[in-house]
Amino acid sequence: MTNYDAQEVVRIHQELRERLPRDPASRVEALEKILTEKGLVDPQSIDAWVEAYQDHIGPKRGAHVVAKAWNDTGFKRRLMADAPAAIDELGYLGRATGHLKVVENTTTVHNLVVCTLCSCYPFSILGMAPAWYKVAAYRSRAVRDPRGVLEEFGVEISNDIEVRVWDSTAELRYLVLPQRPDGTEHFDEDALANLVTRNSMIGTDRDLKVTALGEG
Amino acid sequence: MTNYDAQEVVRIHQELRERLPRDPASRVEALEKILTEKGLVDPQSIDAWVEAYQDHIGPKRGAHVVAKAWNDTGFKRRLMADAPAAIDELGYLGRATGHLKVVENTTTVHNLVVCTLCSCYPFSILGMAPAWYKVAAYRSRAVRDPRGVLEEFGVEISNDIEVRVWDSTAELRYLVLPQRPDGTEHFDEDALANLVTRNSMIGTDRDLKVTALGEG
Amino acid sequence: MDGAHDLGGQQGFGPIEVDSVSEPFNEEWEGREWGMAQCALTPELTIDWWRHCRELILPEDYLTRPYLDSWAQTDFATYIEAGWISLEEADHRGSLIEVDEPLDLPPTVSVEDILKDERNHAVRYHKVVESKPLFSEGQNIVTNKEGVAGHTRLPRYVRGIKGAINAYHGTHVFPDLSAQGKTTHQHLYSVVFACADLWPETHNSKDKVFLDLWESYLTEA
Amino acid sequence: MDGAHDLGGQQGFGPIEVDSVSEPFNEEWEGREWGMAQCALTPELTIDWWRHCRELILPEDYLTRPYLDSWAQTDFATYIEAGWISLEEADHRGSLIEVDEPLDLPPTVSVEDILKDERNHAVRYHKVVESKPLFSEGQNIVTNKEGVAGHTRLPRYVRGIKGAINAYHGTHVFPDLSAQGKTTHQHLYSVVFACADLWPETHNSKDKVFLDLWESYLTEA
Repeated sequence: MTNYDAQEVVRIHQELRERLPRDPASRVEALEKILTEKGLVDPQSIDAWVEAYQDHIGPKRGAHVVAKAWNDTGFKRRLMADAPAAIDELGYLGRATGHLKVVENTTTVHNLVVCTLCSCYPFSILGMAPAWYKVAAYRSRAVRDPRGVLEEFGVEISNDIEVRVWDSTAELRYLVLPQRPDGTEHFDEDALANLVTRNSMIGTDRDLKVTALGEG
Repeated sequence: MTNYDAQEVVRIHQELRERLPRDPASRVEALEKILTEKGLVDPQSIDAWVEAYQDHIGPKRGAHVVAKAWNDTGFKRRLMADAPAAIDELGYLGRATGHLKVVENTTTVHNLVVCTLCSCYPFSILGMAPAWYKVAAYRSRAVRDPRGVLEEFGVEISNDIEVRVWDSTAELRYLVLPQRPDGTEHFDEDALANLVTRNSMIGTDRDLKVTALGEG
Repeated sequence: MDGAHDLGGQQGFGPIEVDSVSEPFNEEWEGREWGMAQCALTPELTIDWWRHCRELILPEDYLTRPYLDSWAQTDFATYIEAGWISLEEADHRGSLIEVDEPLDLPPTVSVEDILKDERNHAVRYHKVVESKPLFSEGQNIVTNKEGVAGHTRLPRYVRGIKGAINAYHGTHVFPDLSAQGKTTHQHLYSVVFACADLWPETHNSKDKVFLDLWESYLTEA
Repeated sequence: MDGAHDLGGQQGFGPIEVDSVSEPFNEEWEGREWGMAQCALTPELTIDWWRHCRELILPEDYLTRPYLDSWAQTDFATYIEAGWISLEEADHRGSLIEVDEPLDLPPTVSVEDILKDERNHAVRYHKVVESKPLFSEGQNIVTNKEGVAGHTRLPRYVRGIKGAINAYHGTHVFPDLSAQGKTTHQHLYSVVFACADLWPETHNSKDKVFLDLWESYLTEA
C-alpha cells in the first residue's frame, strides 16, 4: 500500500543510489526482471508498447491534425473549441491528451510549449518527446529567454511578433498550430501533413518549408 | 587582460568540460604543470603553502582565541568590539579575517555559520574548511532547518534557545564563541583551548566536554 | 518543495543540443522503461505522488541522469515505498524475489489492443463542483509568495508575481493534496504573466508566459 | 544570476556527511590547488569576478565535483578568459606551452615567510565614503524582489522579504559591479530575518537568519 511518505522515499532514493547499477540500461533491466518475476509485468506487453510508440503513435498524428485544421474550417473550429473531442474524431485521443489545448500561431503571435517542472508532453498525438524537450537547458530557459532558445533552433522571431510561452503546470497539454505556408492552396491533407515538422507543433520551428512534393 | 566577459567564461567552461581529464587530481596536476611552465607559479612555494595550512594555520588558532576570551575579560571586550584587531594581537590576522566578527553563544542563544552562495570561511583562524561545510546539503539546509542540521551533528537545541544563523554573504566572516564549560574555573589557557572543538567555532557543536586533563 | 526539478528561469545550463536525435527511443532501455510504465501493475497511487517521488531524487542525480532513467528510479521508489518490492530485492536484481500472493496480471496486449484502447487512457482530471470560481477572465491576480514544503505546481519563478486570468478551465484535481493521496478538486485557471515582470533582463520584452494555476495559488491583486 | 550556486533553502540534498574527515586536505591535489590559489601570479581580477566565474560552472558539474576541484576549474577559466593561457594549452596539459614574455615571478616563499606575511593578506574591503547610510539599526526594510542577471550577493531565498537592520558595517566594495571589474563602494548592513518569514514549514519558529546586505538590495519597509 502506498503510504505517501516522502521522508521514506528520500531514504529509498539514497539507498538505491548505493545499491543499483550506475548505467541506465542495467537499472531498467533490473526493474523489468524484478517486475516480471513478481508477476507484475508481461514482457510481451512491453514489446507491444514499444512497437506502438515506435511505429504507430508519433508526430505524424499531430501533423495530420494540423493539416486537417488548415484544410477544414469546421474541424479547425471544433479543434480550437474542444481539442480532445476533435482529435477523437481522428482516433488520436489518448495518453496525456484528455485536456489538450491548441494554440495558434499568427503573423503577430508565436507559441512555444515547455514543462518547467517535469517534462509533460501530449503523448498520444506527438509520441515520445524529443531529447531536447526534457533537458534542463530547455526547461530552464524557455520561460526566461524564449527568443534566445528559438535562435538556437535557427528560428529568428522579429520584434513585432509576440512570443507566448505555455508552461504545462497542470494536466493541460499544448499543441501549437503552425501557420499554413503560402503556395499550398492546392495541397491535399497528406501533402500538407508532410510539411508539418514535430518541432513546429511544440513551437521550436516556425516557418514551414514547402517542397515540390509537399515533403517538408 | 581580464575582460569580465561572462558569456565567454560559459563557453570556456563548456570547452574545458570536454578537454580536461575528469578526475580532479589530473586536472589540478595539469593546472600546476601549465602554470609552472608558463612561469606563473613556483612549485616550492606551493609546498610551503601546503605545509603552512597542514601544520600551522588551523583551528587551534581559533581555539586559542576562544580560550583567551574566556580567561581575559579585556581581550574578550576587544574581540567582541573589533575581532581583526584582537586576533592580530595573537598574530592570527590574515586571509579572510580582515572583517572577522565574533558571535557569542549564551544560555538562550546558539549561533551557526554558513555561506549559502559559495563557502566563505575564516581561513587564517580556522584553517581549511571541513568537507561538510562545503557540500550542498549543509549550505542549503543550514538556513532553512538549522535545528535539523544540528541534530545530524548530534546537537539537541532546546526550544527555549534561539538559533541565529549567520549567512556570510559579504566579506565579513564569523567565528562562534562557544560557552565556557562549567568546572573549568582553574584551567589555564592551554587547557581551555584543548576543550574547544573546530565545530563549536562554526556552531555545529555546542556543549563542550570537560576532560580531566582538559583534552576535549 | 524548492527542488532541483523546479527549473523555470534557472541559469547556467548552457546551450540546448537541438539536434539530439534518433527518437522515439535513443536506446533500447528507454523503450523498455516506457513500456513498463504503461503496462505494469502498480500499487494504487496518484500521478502527483509519482511526480513528487521523481522530484525527491537527489539533485545531483536529477540533473545528470537521463529522463527515462529517472522514471525507472521513481518506479523503484514507489514500488518499494508501497511494500511491493523490497530494497533487498532491488539490490539483488531479481535473484531473491519472493512472491507472496501472485496478482492478477491482465492478458498480454498486442499493438492492436493498445491502439484500440488508447482513447480510454485520456484521463480527465476535472469534475463539476458546485462552488463558483473566485476569479473571472481578465481579472488581475497575484500569486502566493510562499511555496509549500511538499509537492506543488506553483513554480518558484512565478511566486509573488502579478498576472491576469487568461481563461477558466473548470475544476481539476488539486496536486498539492493529491500528492498526499487526498483527492480534492479546485478551480483551475490559465494565468498570463508579462516576461517583463519575471526577469531583471527582460524589462523591455512584450512576451508572455502562461501557466495553469489552481485557485488557492492566487489572490486578488 | 539564478544559478546552482544559490543553495540557501534548496531542498532534496539528503543528510550531511558530518564525519567526513582527514582535514585539512583529504587528498594531495587539494593541497596543491589551495597552494596554487595562494601564490600563483594571476591576471588582474576581482574576487567577485572569480566568484562569478565559479558560479558559471555548469550546474551538473557545480553540484557533483569536489569543492577545490571547482577552484581549479575556475582558475583555468579566469586565466583563459584573460588570455594568459589558451584552451589548446589546457587541452594538452602543458606540453604545448608557449611563453611570450616571462613574468616576474616573486622568489620562492618558505613557511616562515608565509606566517610572517599573513597579516598583510587580511584584505579590507571597506572604505570611508562621504554619503550617509540610508538605514539605521532597528529599522524595518524589505529586500529587492528581483535578482540581477549577473553576479549578486542577494540570495534568492531572501528576495522580497521583510527584515530589520541589525547593524551597520560601513561601506564595502559592491560585488555586483566589482564582478564586472568596476570598484564602487556602498553601505553594508547586517540584516536580520525571521525564519518564520522565509519558509512555509517554519511559521512557529523564533529562529533568525542574518545576512550582510548592501544598501541597494534594500528599501524601507
